[in-house]
Parts: sequence; C-alpha cells; structure tokens
Amino acid sequence: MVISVSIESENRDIENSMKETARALLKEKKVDVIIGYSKGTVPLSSAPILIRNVDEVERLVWNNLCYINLAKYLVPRIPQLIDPEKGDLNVGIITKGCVGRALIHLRTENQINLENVIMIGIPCNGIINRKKIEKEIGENEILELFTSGNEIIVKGKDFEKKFSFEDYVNELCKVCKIKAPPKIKELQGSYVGECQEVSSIDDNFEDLTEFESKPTVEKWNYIKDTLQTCTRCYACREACPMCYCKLCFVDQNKPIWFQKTTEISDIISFHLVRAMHLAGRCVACGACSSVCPVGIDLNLINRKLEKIVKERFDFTSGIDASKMPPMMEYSMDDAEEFMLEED
Amino acid sequence: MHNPYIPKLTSIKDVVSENKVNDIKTLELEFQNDDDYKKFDYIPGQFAEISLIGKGECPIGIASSPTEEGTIKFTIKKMGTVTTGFHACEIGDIVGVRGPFGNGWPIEDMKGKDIVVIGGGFAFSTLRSLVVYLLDEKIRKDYKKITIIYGNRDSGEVLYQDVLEEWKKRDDIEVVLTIDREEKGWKGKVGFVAPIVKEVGPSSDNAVVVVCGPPIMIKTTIQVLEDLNFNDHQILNSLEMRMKCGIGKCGRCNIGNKYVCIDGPVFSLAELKNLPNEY
Amino acid sequence: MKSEIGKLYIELNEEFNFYAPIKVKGNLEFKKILNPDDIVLDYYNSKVPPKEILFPKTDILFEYKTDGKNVTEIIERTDLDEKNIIFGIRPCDAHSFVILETFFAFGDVEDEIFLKKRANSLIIGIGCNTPRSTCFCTSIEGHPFMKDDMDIFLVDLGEKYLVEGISEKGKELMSRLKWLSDADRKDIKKARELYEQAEHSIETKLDLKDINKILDPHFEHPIWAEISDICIGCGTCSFLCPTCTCFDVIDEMDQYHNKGRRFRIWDTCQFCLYTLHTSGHNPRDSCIERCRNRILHKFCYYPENYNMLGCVGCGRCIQLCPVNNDLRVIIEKLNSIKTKKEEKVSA
Amino acid sequence: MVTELKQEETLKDIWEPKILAFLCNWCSYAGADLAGVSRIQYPPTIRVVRVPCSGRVSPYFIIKGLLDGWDGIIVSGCHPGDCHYLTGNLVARRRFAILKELLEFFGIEPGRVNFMWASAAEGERFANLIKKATEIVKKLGPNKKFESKW
Repeated sequence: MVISVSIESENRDIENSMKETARALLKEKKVDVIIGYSKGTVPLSSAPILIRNVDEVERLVWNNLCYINLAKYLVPRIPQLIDPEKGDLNVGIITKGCVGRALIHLRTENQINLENVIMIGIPCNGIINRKKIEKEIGENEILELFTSGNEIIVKGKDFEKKFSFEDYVNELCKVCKIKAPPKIKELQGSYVGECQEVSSIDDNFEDLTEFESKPTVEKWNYIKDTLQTCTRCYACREACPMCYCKLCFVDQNKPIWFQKTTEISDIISFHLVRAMHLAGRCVACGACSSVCPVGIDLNLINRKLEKIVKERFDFTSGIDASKMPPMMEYSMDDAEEFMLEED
Repeated sequence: MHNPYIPKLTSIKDVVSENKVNDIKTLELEFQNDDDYKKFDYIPGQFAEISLIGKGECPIGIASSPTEEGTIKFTIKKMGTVTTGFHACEIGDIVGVRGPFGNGWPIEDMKGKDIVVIGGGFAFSTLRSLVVYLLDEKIRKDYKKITIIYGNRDSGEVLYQDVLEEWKKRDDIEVVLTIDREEKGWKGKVGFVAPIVKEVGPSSDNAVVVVCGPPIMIKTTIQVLEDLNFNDHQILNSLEMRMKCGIGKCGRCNIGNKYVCIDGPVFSLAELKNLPNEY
Repeated sequence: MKSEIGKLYIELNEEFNFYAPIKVKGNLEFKKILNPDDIVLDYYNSKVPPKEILFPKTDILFEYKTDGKNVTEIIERTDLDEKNIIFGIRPCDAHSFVILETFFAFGDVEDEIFLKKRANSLIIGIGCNTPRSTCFCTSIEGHPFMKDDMDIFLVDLGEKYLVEGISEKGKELMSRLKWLSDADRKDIKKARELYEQAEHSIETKLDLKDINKILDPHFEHPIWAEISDICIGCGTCSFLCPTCTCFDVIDEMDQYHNKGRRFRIWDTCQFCLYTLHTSGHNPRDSCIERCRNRILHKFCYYPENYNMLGCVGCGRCIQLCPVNNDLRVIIEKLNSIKTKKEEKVSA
Repeated sequence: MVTELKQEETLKDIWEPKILAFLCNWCSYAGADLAGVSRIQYPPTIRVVRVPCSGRVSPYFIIKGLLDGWDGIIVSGCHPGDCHYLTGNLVARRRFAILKELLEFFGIEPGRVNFMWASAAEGERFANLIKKATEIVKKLGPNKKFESKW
C-alpha cells in the first residue's frame, strides 16, 4: 500500500487540506482566528500569520521552512488573541507534531487551557535545516529555495544547487516519530485534520553515539567552539514554547546566579542551565536552533535531554497527558548508579 | 574628556531611619575628595546615580539642598538589590556617586512667584531639597508665599519629621500634613491629598505648583488644580523611569525622543501632554 | 595586487590592532586577525556587525579592588589608547560608525569609552560589489560605494584593488605605503562601472524621506498592533543592528579575590525587563510598545534629535528575524498611513 | 630548568583540591560530626555548607560552584526513604541524575560533581566516601575550565 510520494507533492497535499480545514472552521465560526504560517519575504524563512477571515486563508502555506513553534503564541497568549470584552478568543492553530506535543505538555504543566483551542493537525514532513544550507552556499546570496520532487533547489544570481531533502532536513526531524499531533483522549474534541495515535516511542538514539563516545576534552572543545559565537540575544529562549517563565533565571538579580556577559563560561552556564530546565520538557521542535541568528546548533543537546528522560524515566514529553513529567515527580525505584559508593 | 561611568567615592556619615516600618532610610554622604564635592554642583530636583560597588547602581533624587553644605543626602526605600544593599550599610561604608544629573526644579523661573509644594509618600525627597533651598535666608526673599501639602498613609510614614517641625514653627511658610485614615494623637488633617488641596485652595495667581507622588495621587490632584485655575505650565512634575547610565546613553528612559535622565526628570504638565503616553 | 594585503598587514600590525573579516565556523566575523591569509573580502556581509569592535558585547567600564567590603581602588581602563585598523568593512557599516559617534557624543556628557576607541580607529573600507536583495542603503542616502565615512577606500577590481585616501588620517597612512602603485585610467573606469552596477543591483527602494513626519502624530495608531503581532520579543533585530546602542550596566564581584568590575552588555528595547520599574510598573509592557519603540527610535527620534536616520540599510534585521517580521513591509505599512489619510482628504 | 620542573612536580603532589560539600542537616551533617567525634581521619579538602535537605540543593549551586573555581562539589543527603521531609532526596536524585549526565555531555569531567548518601550513624562511610571523592577530584587536577573568566 505504501506509495512513494515526493516531498513536493506531499507539501501540496498538506497545504491544500490545511487551507480547506481552515476555511471551513472560519466559515462555521468555530474559531475567531487561525495561527499559521505564511510565505516569508526572505528565501529561507516563513512568517507566522494570524488569519481572521476566509479570504486571507489563501496566504497560508506549508513549505518545510515553517520552523517556528506556534504554541509560543498561546503561552502566554499574545494580546491579539484576547478580546478586551469577550476574553480569550477561539483559536485554530496549524499543528505539526511538535506543536501538538508542546500544547499537550503545556497542558500537563497547567499553562494552557485547550478548551478554546482547535488543533488543525497536519502530518509534518520535516523542516529544512536552513543553517546547514546557508553554510553550504557560503558567501553567495540565496534568492530562492523550493522543493522539487525529493530535492531542495537553491537558486541564486548565478548558481543553482540541488540538495537531497533527506540529508538537509533538521537533525531532529530525521529521527522524529511524531509527525502529526499526538491524539490524547482528554482532548477528543479539539482535533481537526490529521492526528496520530502514539503510545510510546521506540528510539535507539543512534545519532548520539558518536558524540557520546568522544573523550571529555573533545566534547568540551566542541561545545565551547559551538557556543562561543552566542550573542546572548535569547532568540532561542524566546522561540522556545517551553520557556514561558516571566523572569528567566539569567535575568534574576536577587541573587545574581549567572552573569549575562559573552564570556565563554557565562555562555556555557546559560546553555547548561537552560538545558537543565528543559529536561523532560523539550518537545524536539528545533525552533531554538532554527532561529539562532549566528547559527548555533542546540539540537544535539536537545536530543541528549530526550535520551536521558527516555532511558531513565521512560518519558517522552507531550504524548501522554496522564503521565507527569519526570521532574515533577519522584520514585523510590529510580536508578542511582551515579551515586558515590564505598568500594 | 573623562570616563563618565566612574563614580566619585563618598563615605557614609550618617544613616537615619525615616519611618516606623524601617524600609526608608536617609544616607548622609561625605565626599572623600573635596574637589569632587566642589564639582558636584546641583540644584534641587536633580538626581544622582549612587552605587554600591559589587551590587550595582541606581538613580536616586538628591534629598539635601545645595544650601546645606558639606554633605549630600539620599532617601532610599528598600526595594531591589541595590537599595536593599544600601539598607545594610553602616556609617563609614563607601558609596560611589555620579552626578548630578537631570534638569532639576526650574528655580530661576520660579522666582517672584507663590510656590505650592504637594507631595505624597516617600516621593517627598526632592521636595525636601526644594523647600530647604527656598527657606534659606539669602534665597527666601526671592520667592513669595510657600505652601506645603504633604500626605501619607499613616503617621509612621511621614518623612523628615525634624525639618517638618522646624518649618511648622516658621511663619513664612504654611505646612499642611495629612494622613489617609484617622489616628489617635494626630494633629494634622485627615484625608487624601486631592481633597485637602481643594480645602486649602491655593491661589493660581502668579503661582507654581510642584507635584510629586504616586500616579493615582498625581492624577486626582491635577484635576483639583485645574479646577483651581492652574494652567498646564504652572504644574510641575518629576518623573521616574528605569535608568542605568544617567547620561542618555543606555537608552531605556526615553519617552518619545526625550530622555528622562537628561531632559527630565522635571517636566511641566504642558510638556508631558506633548509627550507620548509611555511612562 | 590582492596578495599585497599580507604586506599591508605585516607593515601595520605592529602599530595597530588589525581587525578584518574572517570566517569562523562558516560565519563571517570581524576579528583581530593573526594571519592575513584568513581575510575574506568577497563576502556579502557579516551577521554580527562590526560595531562589535568599538562597542563590544561585553565592555568593561572600570575595575576595582575591595577590602572585602568596601572599595579601595578604582582602576580605569588603559587599553583605550591602542590604535586600531578596521579593515574591509562595507560602506553601510562605516556609516553606522558615524551614527554611533553622533549618538555617543550627544548631550552634556560624552561617552569616553566609545569615542576614544573611535578616534583611535582607522577605517579601511571596501566598496560593496554585491549588494544583497535585502539591502536598501540607497534609500537612506547611502550608496554601496559611499566613501565619505571611511579613511581609506578600496574597490575590488578583480585581480587588484583601487585604493583611495579619503580623510587626512587615511592620506597620511597612504603616504607611508610607498609600494602602492598608481592606478591607471582603465582601473578608474572599471571602478566607475562597478559603482553603477552596484547601484542598479539594489532593488529595494523604501520611501523614508518624511517618515518621521508621518510617524510623529501616529503614536497611538492601530497599525502598531498589526506590525508587532507575530514578534516573539527576542533581541535579534537590535543585537545585530549596526546602529543599536542600548546597554545594561552590571556589577560583578569576585569575593574570593577581593576584586570586581563594572561592565556594560548589549541590551535591547525588545526585552520586557528593559524598562521594568522596581515597583512592577512597566511603561512598555507588551510587544506592541516595544516594537513601536524600536521603529520610532530609528525613524522618528533619530531624525528629531540628531537630524539623521538611525538606520544604514544593511538589511540584517530583515535577513535574520526569526519570524520574518520584515522591516521593508513595516515601512510600507507605515507609509500607507499617509496615503490613506490623503485619500480621505481628497475624498 | 631542572629545578623548576621538580618544583612543579612536587607542587602537583602536594596540591590538595578544594571541594564544596553540601550536607543535609539531618543525616550527612550529623554523619560528618560523628566522623569527627569518632576521630576517623579523612582528607581536609571539603568546605561544608549545611543545607536543610539535599532537595534544597539546586543545580544552580553546583554550576555556580564550578564557575567560581571549586575543584569539586559533593552533595550528600539521607538514604532514600530516610529523608526528614519524606521525599526531598528522591526529588534531588532525579535532578542530580540529569545534571550529572548533562555535565558529562558538555565535557565537564563528571567526577567533579559527586552525590552520596550518608546517614547520621555512618561516620565511617562518610569519611570513606570523602576520601574516595577527594581521590577522584585529585586525579582530575585543578578546575581550569572556567578560568577564562577574568
């Protein structure tokens, strides 16, 4: 039954069904506003968009560059989604797998009320790693990027390059098993469009073995090299659907735990503590890496977090609303092989 | 040219706790270097960036008057990291001071006029500076009638009790104190500042009114003043804003194209109405 | 000749800190270089602007020593007198230095830390043969070959560079470099051609002429909500803007060694904490006000205060905004306020 | 040159790590006390911070400690099930598990940060574990990872 279809035609199907659902929802007045993606004005980007009436639905797109996690706009709700008189508007949200996971996880953390949110599920087919392509092209300007068949075509003034989609998709998307929003029984009525039944995920985390087997010094050097360009603009934090704290730990000044300078030790401590805070919460959307203006790849760290919680606590964020996240729970039987013991 | 971010060092000469709750203290600072003191040439209403080395810096209005020679005073409420640090200070500790910054009260323009000073809560510090200045022997004759209306939540919150007592004894100044709710042994008035202003009813003829206090007090008082025929140019106001540098470089205290730290903090109501409502 | 950059570096390296564009992990950055072979000159533009050289992300204001509780000594910076050469920057970034200089010298108190460094820096810029599709320097009275803001100006002619001394400082330095050969007429003609070619390749034209007059009366316009609705409030646009200057001042103390320092780090009006009062009141409480402040600061307050736009048209914020909140679209929308109004009048 | 080298070598030999130890008030701190009054010898490398419970020890403390240049960190609490607050150490254990793995992943020697359980009656065990931790840290040498910080 498996028919091999190309990315290009998949995109078209996703986009069409998404538009149809969106139109129907708006027409039936089931939602007041739809959050989705529109075509970016710069070749390697997409712009989130708020759609309020049926004619605007045409502007919705799906093109493998929709890297922003839209759950960000719901936690906390941006003012445009709140009516001064009616209160919270009914929101339709274009939901790829990781947006769905984010919403479900945020619900477990009591951060969001999904009653007036309708998830327009789409079977995401992967997000292009735009940083990797940019690096590959180097000092040339990309003027156009589109998918044709199973290839990514990048065009500039006097060059045209083809990349295979499989290789240039985000590292997280390569191993992603939750393409459409996971279905949970607590939210039966909130789904429109595609969604997927997920009970548990099998993942062997093979992609991490190479890095993990490196000696400590090499790991340190790699991390140091990767992070040293960080400008501390906090785009990673602001794009992360899980970073909803009103006051981030780096901004606290009573007491000041970690400084905000761009010295390497401060940068590393920021990313280390942020990783700590995302343990068991990261939904593997890769938005942090996609938005980083200086091209830092945080996906490796995010993968590691997923691995730790999966192996230690058998937990995957955002697929099961009945399970508490590991850092909100405790158990007598946790493994403690890392504790110091007498010989 | 010199590095404008380097504070001049002063040592704490005296610490006075100003209220019953003990969260407002007045620090009296003495410059370590006489030269620095001479260069610290200020008028009432200006502020300075005072810093506790290792904790940080914050902008505080100068509470002393240039006529009180030798030291400068700052009244500090315990709020954030730096101010809490100041509250832990003892006599002899070292405090950095940069300044004076800002425009201050327009004392030149106020000459020959009646002056009404309306204050609420602990926003009275730069008003203390102004009144002490106006009451100085050499200066008093330049100004006409001075009226002070000072409101507080309760009697324990009244700042600068010693100077207030002195002022009450003088006959060239009218001091009206008020608290929000009735209290045993309280001799002043009872009620919010705005109705008391109405009751006192200062004349708007050739007068300037200086208002400092919490936003809600300012709002209600300005209505009363407008009823008393004060125009927008006669009403002066001192703004607060988050600041870091005090010299218009760090960027955060702008209201429209004006910086509160260099174009303010004193604005007349007329000026404020011209600025975007973003403060 | 192109290979002679190495010669230039060797000659000037002892006297100057030599900053030039190099590739670090695939990103172009302006760094103090150790090897002239690393220099990349046929680049589009760096992500982090060269303002980083004069206004670093973390800039020490002063250091101090303590006796455990109180400060005993304040140590001023001594490295400000070092001479720098900033090599190979584009005209837009060179223009940003002029804007920064005006800003830091404005008011009664000048910012010595920036201005001293600026005065000790010599700019050797290079004409921009390949403007990007997002560049719009011609709309702000700039040009990909504008040389007014530099000390020495280079034009990349293919195999060699055309070198021109602009300022006194630059001419003096050139007189020391005797090995520079004279340009012939062909070279100058070629430079002229490149000049025109670059000008034509800039397609983005923004109408910024009277933008401050349009913006000034529309502080409360509903368009600001529209502009900011997808902004996620990160600092990308302003951290990577060559003219953004906001900073935060922070103290740090090493209790173990009784020393400390006060420094400034980049800050941005896009952060909630930027204007938050201790009392909890925040004058710019939502993205709407913060986005508005950024646009107004560049296109309204700058013209009012310094008589120049606070933008150089480098297009970094357009290229790098995570949610693609395109400045070109914003400007168009703002300009439409005017046209709508005119329509109303004519109707 | 030769003498210098020798000096360096001897310096390394006599170098003792400085270890920051967070001990829980109810078990480990009392355990350390017991080790003291029982005159059990253990290396004088630890500087003790008494905390109400090992659950109080936030990862901030540990990372900040490393940033500040401590050569090693020890967190010690009651054995699982014995916590004075019933579950404080269980919560802490999860946190430590993740922190330890993350530190290793970031290339910070995991041996610098050690977690242990020691009850009030286990003076001997406390001393032994401190000995062991000191050896581990000593082998790693001084903490220079964050030295770049002025």
